[in-house]
Amino acid sequence: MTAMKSVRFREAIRMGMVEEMERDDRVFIVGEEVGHYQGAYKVTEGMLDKFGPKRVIDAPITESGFTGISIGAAMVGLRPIVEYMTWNFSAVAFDQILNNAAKIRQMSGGQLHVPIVLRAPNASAKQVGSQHSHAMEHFYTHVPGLKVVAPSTCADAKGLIKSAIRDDDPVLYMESETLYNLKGDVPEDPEFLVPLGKANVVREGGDVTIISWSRLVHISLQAAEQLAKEGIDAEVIDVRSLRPLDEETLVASVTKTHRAVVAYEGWPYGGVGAEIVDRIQRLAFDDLDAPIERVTTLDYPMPYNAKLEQFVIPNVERIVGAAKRVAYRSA
Amino acid sequence: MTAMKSVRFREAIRMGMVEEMERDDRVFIVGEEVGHYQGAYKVTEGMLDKFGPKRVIDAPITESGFTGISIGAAMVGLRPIVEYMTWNFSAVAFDQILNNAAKIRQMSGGQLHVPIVLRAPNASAKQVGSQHSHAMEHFYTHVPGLKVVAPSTCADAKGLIKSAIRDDDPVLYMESETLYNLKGDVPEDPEFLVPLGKANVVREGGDVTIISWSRLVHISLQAAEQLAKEGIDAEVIDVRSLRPLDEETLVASVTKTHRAVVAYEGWPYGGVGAEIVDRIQRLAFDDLDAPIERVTTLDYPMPYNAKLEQFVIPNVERIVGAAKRVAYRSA
Amino acid sequence: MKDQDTQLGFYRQMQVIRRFEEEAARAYAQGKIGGFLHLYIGQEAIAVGTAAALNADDYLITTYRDHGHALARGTTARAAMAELFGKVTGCSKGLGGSMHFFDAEHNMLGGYGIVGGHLPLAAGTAFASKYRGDGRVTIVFFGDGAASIGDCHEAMCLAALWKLPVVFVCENNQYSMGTPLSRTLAVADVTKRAAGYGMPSDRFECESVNQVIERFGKAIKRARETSEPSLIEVLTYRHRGHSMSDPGKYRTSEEVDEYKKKDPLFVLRTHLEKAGLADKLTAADESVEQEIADAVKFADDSAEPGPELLAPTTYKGAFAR
Amino acid sequence: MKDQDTQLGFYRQMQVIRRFEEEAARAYAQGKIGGFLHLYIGQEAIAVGTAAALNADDYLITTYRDHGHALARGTTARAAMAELFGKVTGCSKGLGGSMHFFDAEHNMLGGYGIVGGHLPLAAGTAFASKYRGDGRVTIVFFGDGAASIGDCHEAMCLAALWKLPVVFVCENNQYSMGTPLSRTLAVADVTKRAAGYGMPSDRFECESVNQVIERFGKAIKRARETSEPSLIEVLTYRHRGHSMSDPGKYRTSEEVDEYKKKDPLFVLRTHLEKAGLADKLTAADESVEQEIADAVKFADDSAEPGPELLAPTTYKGAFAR
Ligand SMILES: Cc1ncc(C[n+]2csc(CCOP(=O)(O)OP(=O)(O)O)c2C)c(N)n1
Ligand SMILES: Cc1ncc(C[n+]2csc(CCOP(=O)(O)OP(=O)(O)O)c2C)c(N)n1
Ligand SMILES: [Mg+2]
Ligand SMILES: [Mg+2]
Repeated sequence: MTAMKSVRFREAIRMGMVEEMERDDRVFIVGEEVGHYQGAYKVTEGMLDKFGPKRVIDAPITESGFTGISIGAAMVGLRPIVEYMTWNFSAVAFDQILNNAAKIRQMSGGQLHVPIVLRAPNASAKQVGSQHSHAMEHFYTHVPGLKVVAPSTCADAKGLIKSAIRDDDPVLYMESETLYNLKGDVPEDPEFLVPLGKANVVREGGDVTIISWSRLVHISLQAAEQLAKEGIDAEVIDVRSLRPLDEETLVASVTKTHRAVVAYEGWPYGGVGAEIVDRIQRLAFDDLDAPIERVTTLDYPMPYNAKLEQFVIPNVERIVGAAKRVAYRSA
Repeated sequence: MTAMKSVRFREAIRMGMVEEMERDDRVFIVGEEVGHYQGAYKVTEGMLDKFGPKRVIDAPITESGFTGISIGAAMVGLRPIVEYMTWNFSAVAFDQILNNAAKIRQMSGGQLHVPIVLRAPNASAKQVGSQHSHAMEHFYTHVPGLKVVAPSTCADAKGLIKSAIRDDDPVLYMESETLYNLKGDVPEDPEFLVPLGKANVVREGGDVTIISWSRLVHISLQAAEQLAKEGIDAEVIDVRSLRPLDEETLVASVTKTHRAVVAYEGWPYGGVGAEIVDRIQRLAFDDLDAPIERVTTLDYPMPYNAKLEQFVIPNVERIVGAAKRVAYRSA
Repeated sequence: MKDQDTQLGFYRQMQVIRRFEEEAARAYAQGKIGGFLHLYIGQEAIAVGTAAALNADDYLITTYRDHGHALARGTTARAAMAELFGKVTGCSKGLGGSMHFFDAEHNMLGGYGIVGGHLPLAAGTAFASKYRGDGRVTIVFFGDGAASIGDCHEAMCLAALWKLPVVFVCENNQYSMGTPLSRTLAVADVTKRAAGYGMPSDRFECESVNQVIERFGKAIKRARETSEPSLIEVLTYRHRGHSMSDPGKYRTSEEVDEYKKKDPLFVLRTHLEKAGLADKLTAADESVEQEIADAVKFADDSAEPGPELLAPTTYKGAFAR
Repeated sequence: MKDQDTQLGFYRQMQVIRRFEEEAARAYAQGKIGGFLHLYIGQEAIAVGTAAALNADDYLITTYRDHGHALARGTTARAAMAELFGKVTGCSKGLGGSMHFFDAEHNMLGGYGIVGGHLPLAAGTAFASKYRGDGRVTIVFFGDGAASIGDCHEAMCLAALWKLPVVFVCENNQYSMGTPLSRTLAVADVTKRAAGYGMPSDRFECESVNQVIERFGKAIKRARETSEPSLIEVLTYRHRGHSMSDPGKYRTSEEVDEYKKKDPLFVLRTHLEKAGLADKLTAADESVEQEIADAVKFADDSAEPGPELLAPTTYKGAFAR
């Protein structure tokens, strides 16, 4: 039987990184405050002591620069982990990610490749406002050459970071500040891996499928509880891997429930949610009994005021409402 | 009757800019090679002579810098037009567009706003390869605070650039190098404006709706001709304005044809195409007789080889194929 | 030292900022303020000197560490505190928060959260001034941690090339979050960059408001008269952590105490006391207490912004997404 | 001048690049090459000197103006021409094209199309060398037009701070597209930036391969021995327009002629002729003609890459989008 350990989400990520750094000395981590400060959100706590400044590297505020450096290092065989203080700051490194990380394998005719992991907290935290609340997966999933994952549980956090580090292509790993304190059991086995590209049915149900990832999985589960009280049996799917996307699991569920709601953080126009809608309507058209609804962040920049922030981000009520509508239990 | 003039697409854009610069001396244009060189693609030819170096400004290669400068100038009342040599290079200015252009109105509680136009050729040209072929609308349409347009005809090119310049919010205007030589009639009336947010039904038909924009409108019209020969009567819609999106026109058409194909340049994951699919399945669910199909650039970075490039970008054949499938005329 | 009333005025302004932030820290602990809160305590002389050196219609742009600059420029303590409390009476209607103070009336054109991203904006407002010939100057502040980022470079390259009337001020408080300057920059002196941009520069340790007025004044004058940008580095110190969530463990208490002794607010107070102004100082302190208490009450009592504010601050007018 | 055979070798290498590109220009006019084609004609001495100054396992990274560096480093004219023709036998399998020459075997780690974006990559390969202690040096080239962009700054800041074994070379051909240096930079001398980064620098007008070997050699040695980065500016000139679509109207023919007289290839040829090597030069020229003709034929005859190459060059292994 696998030995399990109860840890917090941030520790689960750290365990995965530490195990991989122990296993493979080509792996290093670079980012602002990852070393001496022990991580802006303490994800890297203790790692500088353990691995020394050669492999745990504090960087100045130069996201484009250190992303590019890490891509360059990966091109010639190292396996960098880049921590952004939050994913928001990757916007200044956008060109490096789009034009170098994602393109070098093909531009070089396959001679080079870029085994790199970019990771950070993503989407809303609490009242961090307009410039610090972006759900960046909606930009990056668009790009062939990149993979994007967003775990919601401690075990997945560990298993996916390890798979990401072992992957030979760029993997963007999206955390949530709001989950860092979440507790959960993780396998201690250093060969425990969660494969990229596999969704997880976290609650079975027959009436409606709620599709979600990261923090919103927990909100969706709450919504499912509430729906259960109202006699609607929701299946909840944690997508986990946004690109590659496990369309088989999504389609199989909708084929059963005939109804779907996609609930996540991020603005409504385009993005991962629209992609999921497209796949389902295309691959399960005849099985759909209602239009698919999306529950997203409202189409505004993030306001600072706490109530407005709550108004803007998706919540249990809005998911319940959408689920009832697609189940034709309300208008 | 409105006097018309036959011009090329690049001249139509220029006419619009020149008229607005004559009308309003707060309007200026800045970009690489827009002045002395007369524009990398000659869109700004003659403008330096006409308006002088104060209003037609050659910039060094600093897209983030001159985008930010233009946003700053717009904050205090000027009305800048920024030309990128191509939209690809806006990737290094991504943060300025996302975090400043789109956010300042709201972050400031409505005290400031950013009347700015960002424009450039977009998407594939001919064999310009991996880093120079991006369809950038799929990133920018996601962002509330931005508007995005992409004309396909000379008249729209003129009418939309004028509306963009007069708009009080950031408008991203997307051209296509492949259309610059297209000829067409444009109204000479300096008050001729094409409003943002209005799609155009460019071919009426009852069997299937083909939704498209920019260069692909012309390809879609060719596809419609071919479909007509095979007895399928396609309606072709030129979306023109990607954000705001004229969902009424799209839904009205699909309500009539019961079938839709969305054809455009850009990768398949997410983006404008997925958004359009979502709106239609949501707003015209009961009218849809088949899954909506998308004809997009294939999910690879753009290869240099000419045949592979043609293989990867959407073409008449693929649109015809998709239209037939949604019309259940083939598998 | 210039006339005593002026000095007393500076003292009061600094004290307003200091006490405002101390109360903000308390309100933060009480949960009345959320998100990030970056205090300016220790750096106040810079904001007060800047405001005195500028004309009222000059533009100012800064980072997320923006309370001091807004207050010095004329934003009321009420509007500032209400913003922190997320109230509609706040200077950004409660939509911006601590990092995004805006006060167009006082030409405080914003606090920005992306390191470096606001420097091109400042070159842009200066560009507009030159374009219009309105004689205004823009001053922009950034931290020592921002000196290595691309936008800082691009803004300076363009300002120098196009001769824009902007003064770039690096408020070097010697740390970017937990990282001392020596681990962010290969050179100890940020103004070494100036020659590479073809820009005049200045560098000094901030001791007093007067000194800030004089040194910034020269660069502001140069910008106004010859449309030449400058780079100034001011050595300063923040007494608190980077933000409320930072205990600041990376600094020794000796170091912090050393700087507290040199604190321009403390030094000025001591000086004015010795000059026999103890009573006036007490009166000033009292009026500051009242002003801040009033601001807190005002913020407490104010209404929150409603959802109806969101659409019209995203786009002008009606809009279908 | 070093021994004559060596010089003759340099001559031949330069001549290969020159003739390669002249034939590429012709093929472009014939429609055999598409997209952008940026010629290096006039700058060949830099590529040849660089290749001679480097060890075979040192890394080289450059811009879209990359044919010269690839050929000098060891990419065959066949593989280079085939790449331009978009053939699967090309150095990037016909997927990269003119702007994206890659030849991992010869440690030519790519030509890149986004101005400035490749400089951090070069700091990164140097980072890897330092990390592994493999003693390799990275050299990276950029144009005068790239000096103002953010990534150029960030790469230099980080290389200096972390002491990475990289040599940054600005090939200053005095124009970025149609814009002369005076309209892109507020300073005439790019190396003025070096002091601000705390980096040693060098600057010279490129006259000969020997000179490049010597001057670059010092910086390469410094990088290898003390892991110190350097910034070098080489003044040079491109005889042709920016790319094939640029008629280059912004320069006078006098200016171009002036530089053609100083063309290092022309100067070396004249020198070797005077030294009595006319016959050897003729022989070299003939062998170059054959090599280029063979390359064109090879490129013509080669197969195109098929669609089956696209998936495995996007991701490793099987992948569902
Ligand atoms: C591009 C970017 N990267 C990272 C951050 C996170 N961050 C906010 S402030 C800060 C430190 C800035 O230090 P400094 O520039 O010295 O200013 P100070 O806070 O000392 O006033 C960091 C890393 C950010 N806001 N923007
Ligand atoms: C970020 C970015 N902006 C614009 C361009 C378009 N562009 C390609 S090359 C070039 C000029 C570069 O000049 P320089 O750096 O001097 O190099 P040279 O071509 O002279 O070798 C420009 C503007 C680009 N490739 N990347
Ligand atoms: Mg600091
Ligand atoms: Mg050049």
